[in-house]
Amino acid sequence: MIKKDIILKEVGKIIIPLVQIFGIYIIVNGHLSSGGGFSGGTVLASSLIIMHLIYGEAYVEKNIKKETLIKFISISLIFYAVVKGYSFLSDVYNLPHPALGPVGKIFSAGFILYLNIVLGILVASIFYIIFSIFISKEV
Amino acid sequence: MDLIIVVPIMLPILTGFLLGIIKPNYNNRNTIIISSTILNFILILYIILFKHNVSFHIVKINEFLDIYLMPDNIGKIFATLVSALWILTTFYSIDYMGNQKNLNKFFMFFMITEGVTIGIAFSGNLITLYLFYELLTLSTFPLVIEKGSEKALQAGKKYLIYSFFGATMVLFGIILLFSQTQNLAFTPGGIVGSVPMGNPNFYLFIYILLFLGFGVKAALVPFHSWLPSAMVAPTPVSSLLHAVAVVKSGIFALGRMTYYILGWEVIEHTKGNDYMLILVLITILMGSFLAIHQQNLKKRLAYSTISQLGYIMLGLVIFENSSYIGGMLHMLFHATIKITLFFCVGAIMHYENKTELKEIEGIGKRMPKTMLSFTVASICLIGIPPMNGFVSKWFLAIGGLERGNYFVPIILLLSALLTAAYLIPIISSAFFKGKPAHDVEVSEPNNFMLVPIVLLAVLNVILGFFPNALITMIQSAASKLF
Amino acid sequence: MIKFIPLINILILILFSFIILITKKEKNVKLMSFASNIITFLLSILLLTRVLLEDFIVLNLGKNNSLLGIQFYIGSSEAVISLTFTFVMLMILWFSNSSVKKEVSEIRISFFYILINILLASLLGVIYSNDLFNSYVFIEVSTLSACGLIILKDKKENIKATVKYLIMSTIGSGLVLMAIAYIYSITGHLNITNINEVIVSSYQSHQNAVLIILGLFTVGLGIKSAVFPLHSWLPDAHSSAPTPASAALSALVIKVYVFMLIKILFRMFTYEIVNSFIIMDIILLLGSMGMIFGSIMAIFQKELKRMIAYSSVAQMGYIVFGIGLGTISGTAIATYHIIGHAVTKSSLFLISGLMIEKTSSKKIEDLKGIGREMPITLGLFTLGAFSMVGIPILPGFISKWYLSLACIEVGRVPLILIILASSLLNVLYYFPIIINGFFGNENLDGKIYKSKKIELSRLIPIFFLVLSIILVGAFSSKLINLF
Amino acid sequence: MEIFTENYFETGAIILFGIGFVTLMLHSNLIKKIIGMNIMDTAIFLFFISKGYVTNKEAPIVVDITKNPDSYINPVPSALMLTGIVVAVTTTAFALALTIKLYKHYNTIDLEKILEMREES
Repeated sequence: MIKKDIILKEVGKIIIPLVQIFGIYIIVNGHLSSGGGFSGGTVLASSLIIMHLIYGEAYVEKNIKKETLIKFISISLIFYAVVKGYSFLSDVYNLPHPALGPVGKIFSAGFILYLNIVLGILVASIFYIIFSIFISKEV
Repeated sequence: MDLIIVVPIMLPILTGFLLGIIKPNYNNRNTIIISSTILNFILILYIILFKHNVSFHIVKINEFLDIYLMPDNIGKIFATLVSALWILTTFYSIDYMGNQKNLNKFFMFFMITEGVTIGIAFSGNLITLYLFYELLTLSTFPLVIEKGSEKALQAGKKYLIYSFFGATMVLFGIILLFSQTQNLAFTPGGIVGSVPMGNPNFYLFIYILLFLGFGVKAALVPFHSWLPSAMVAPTPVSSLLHAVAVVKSGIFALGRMTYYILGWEVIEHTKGNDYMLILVLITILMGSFLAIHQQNLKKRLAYSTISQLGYIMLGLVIFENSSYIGGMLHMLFHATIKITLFFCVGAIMHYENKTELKEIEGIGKRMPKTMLSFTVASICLIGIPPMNGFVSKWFLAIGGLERGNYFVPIILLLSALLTAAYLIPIISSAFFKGKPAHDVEVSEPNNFMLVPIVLLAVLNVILGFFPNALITMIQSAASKLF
Repeated sequence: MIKFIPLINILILILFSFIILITKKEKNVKLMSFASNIITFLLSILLLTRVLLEDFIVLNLGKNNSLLGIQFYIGSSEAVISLTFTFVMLMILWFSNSSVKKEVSEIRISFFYILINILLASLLGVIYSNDLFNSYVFIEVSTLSACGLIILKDKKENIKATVKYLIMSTIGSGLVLMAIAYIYSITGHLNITNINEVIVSSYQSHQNAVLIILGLFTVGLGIKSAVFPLHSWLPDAHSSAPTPASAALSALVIKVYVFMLIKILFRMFTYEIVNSFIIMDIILLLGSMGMIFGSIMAIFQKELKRMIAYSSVAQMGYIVFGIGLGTISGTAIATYHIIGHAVTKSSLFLISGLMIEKTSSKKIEDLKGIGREMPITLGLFTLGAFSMVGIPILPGFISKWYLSLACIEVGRVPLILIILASSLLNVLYYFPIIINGFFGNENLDGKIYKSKKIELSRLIPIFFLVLSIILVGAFSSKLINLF
Repeated sequence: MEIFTENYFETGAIILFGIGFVTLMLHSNLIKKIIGMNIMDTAIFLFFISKGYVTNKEAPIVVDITKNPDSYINPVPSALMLTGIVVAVTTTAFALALTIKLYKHYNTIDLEKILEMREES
């Protein structure tokens, strides 16, 4: 039902990678500037949704299948839980911590960076799944 | 070894469950039941003769909720009465019930009720009494609705509602009491005496609550209507329940409560017993009046039970040594007399299936031995001098006089007349009406039924002539109280 | 290491629920959820022994000073409640691995186990956490997973019940969040113990602010824990949910919010502050109304599960009544009743599930004469009913007994009438089922059931639950003076 | 009266909370209920964050050099509100999914009508 509109597709080709880069920037800089996993993830999800709207269901389905998304979610959830648990337990038994880099740099906040990245992927895939379920009406 | 007192309670309950599980056929079921009741009777005799002031805690959860058995001599007397009559009733009901299809369930609850009643006799504090009191309702309920007909279910529901209502009142009383005295053990002379007298009408409120609560089971007037409607149950059940187990345990609990918990000085101080006296007297009169024009034999006997129970409560409400003895004696004698009457009526119903008064013209000629024992038992109930009914009424009257209220003996005499008024017509229509004797062949019930009836009639007569063995025993219990 | 048990408990449950998300084969889905529950159960036993030896444990996650970090506070009551909850959930899971297939469609079975794990994790979180906002998050997680459980059957009435439940609980959590914001604005802390220090001194100055906070908390948590006037979502939700889910819902979920109310009322605002406000009499009123009207409504119910749901509204009335008394013994009884009722109610629900499966109809009339077909199940049901009605030795009686003692202590003797009246009402709606089940000839003959034999293995978890009812009754004295 | 005019953030939040609460309670249309729920949640977040606000201090974002800590407003409430927002979003998503399912089954999203339907169904 989305008629193949050339202008949309061309503009999409340019904008979507830009949006995705911006999303990744927000995720990675979470511990420095505002943002972090949640907001970065939503931006990433919006890029996926635009792709879905412009290129239609089949295209997106081809390279991001539903099962891989669910796998993404569960793997990132497990990673998040394990790392968070480790961080809680470790500061009591002072197990090794990743280095606390100089303030202001990307690798400066130990776990938080990895957690943010994982959280970003998680939020992006969940929002996209919600959107695809809503739009495909098989709620 | 204090465990011995738990055995007479647990033995019948275990045999009951045994019956329920292995579902034995007709005759080895009979052997199991008879052997367990006889064994039980011997055990209780052993406890009475050899074991003195022995007690046992079954389970002690916290300071108020401990199941504590402490049989003193009143408890022992009641237990012997229950187990002796239980043996006779088992014989009677084996023949009466014949072999219907699901009798295992009936006999299961039959045995459990015996265990629970002995539990009531042996209980050492009010909470154990309350526990067995509730279990009694639950275990007698299936017996009442044995027939399974719609009418039986209605009567059962009515019985259940009445007793649960009574149980809640008792619980309310116990809670209020516990908040004052912090302990509920039975001590002769009552535990409340020692506690400083807060406000008398608080104890009056507790006394009334407990009296009415236990009164429901003892068929006190406002709550008596479940007794006649429970007559729909088969005769062994109604005779056992309404002559020995349920009703008497209500009376026994009342006795425990007045003399072993509140103590009669406290009640006298709060003048509770005067209000209760009025209620008891109404029960006596109403029971006999209603019994007179009852056509159905079993209903007539039920109303007579209500009035006889009024006698016993009279003994408990007049705080006099001799009236206490009279009350206890009447408790025992009434049990034996009433069970004989019920057995005879049951025999008539089972063999001739006649229930109304008009139908049993000339029955005396067909079943001479049964009707003879019926006449003997009714003479005892009316209280003609040599018989045991007279002995207990005599003590009650003296107690009343010592206490100083004169209308107690008057009421006793009046209701003795009324008892005669509703028993004599049965005897007269049985023997003197109907066809002449020679052309009616004799068809006695078989000896499974006949032996208990005759045995009980003889027992009544013996108790009438030589009651002082019992009196000395009750006297020793009463001496501690007054 | 033991200090970390609460955290490990929650972490294991959540972790396993994520792992279940991926596993495909149904068999090891069950295996994993079972394993996680058994581990949590054993750990909470360890926790209880540890708490019994020393007094309470305070566990700071993240920052050490409790200003910022999440703080877990495990006193004796928390440890005992978490033990009961894990035990009951284990039994529910054991029951459900044979019966959930019949009620929930094939693909949703793994969702069922995920939601059960997350639900238990969030419940334990609410019990442990000593930090207001942290418990708010756990409350939200538990509400959403409870909604998920209700909707699993995906039939018409399920969706309606879930919508009603979701809206009511969002109102509730909105009020709770507002109350937390209010407290934060007055005291500047979110941790219960810190708030307590500040409140004790400053509550005279913020007289009506504290009243508003108390009102918001009571109404908010009241909606979520189905206290009498706010309970209208409970019967639909509990009767339409699959049996194990409705057992978990009514035995565990609604209890947690009341326990949080206890924590707030008595640990944050100490007894003197709370008693100086009229809020306590309102709670007392709510409790007594709940006891009476809950049982009255249960009498008129036609369906078995709805009747049991209404009876849990009545039992919640008992717990709120205990809180309303405002004395230490009152709260001790309320906590004891939480445990007693959790065990009894879950066994009753599971048994009713079995019975409904057997007669394949929810109506109570069709249960006539079931005693012939399933004597053991109805026997267990009778035992549970006895505990609800209050036959001595069983927990129902003990909590009624102590409640009335607490009433006398407070000097409100007529309230005992309400307690006894409601236990009489209990008799009116539990006993007809038992009577028609076991006795009555016209009920029994002419009963032909699809002879689906309920194999005994399904009964074992219920047997354990009923056994625990007796145990809870037996060890009541030790439990009560723990709180 | 000057309490209200002085910290006007809180008053605004309370008024918004009232509006959201009323719409959630009274409107029978499900979508309106969800909108009301969102208003209520945002009002609470506003109330919380306004508690953290200190006049003429700036937001706690490290631009290039980190200033001394007391030049920033109190970050704790805003950090908490992050989780609050996530919770509100999840509830809204769940409620929306439910409305779609309800519409499919009852083809009306008016809660009162659906409830009446239960009586006679």
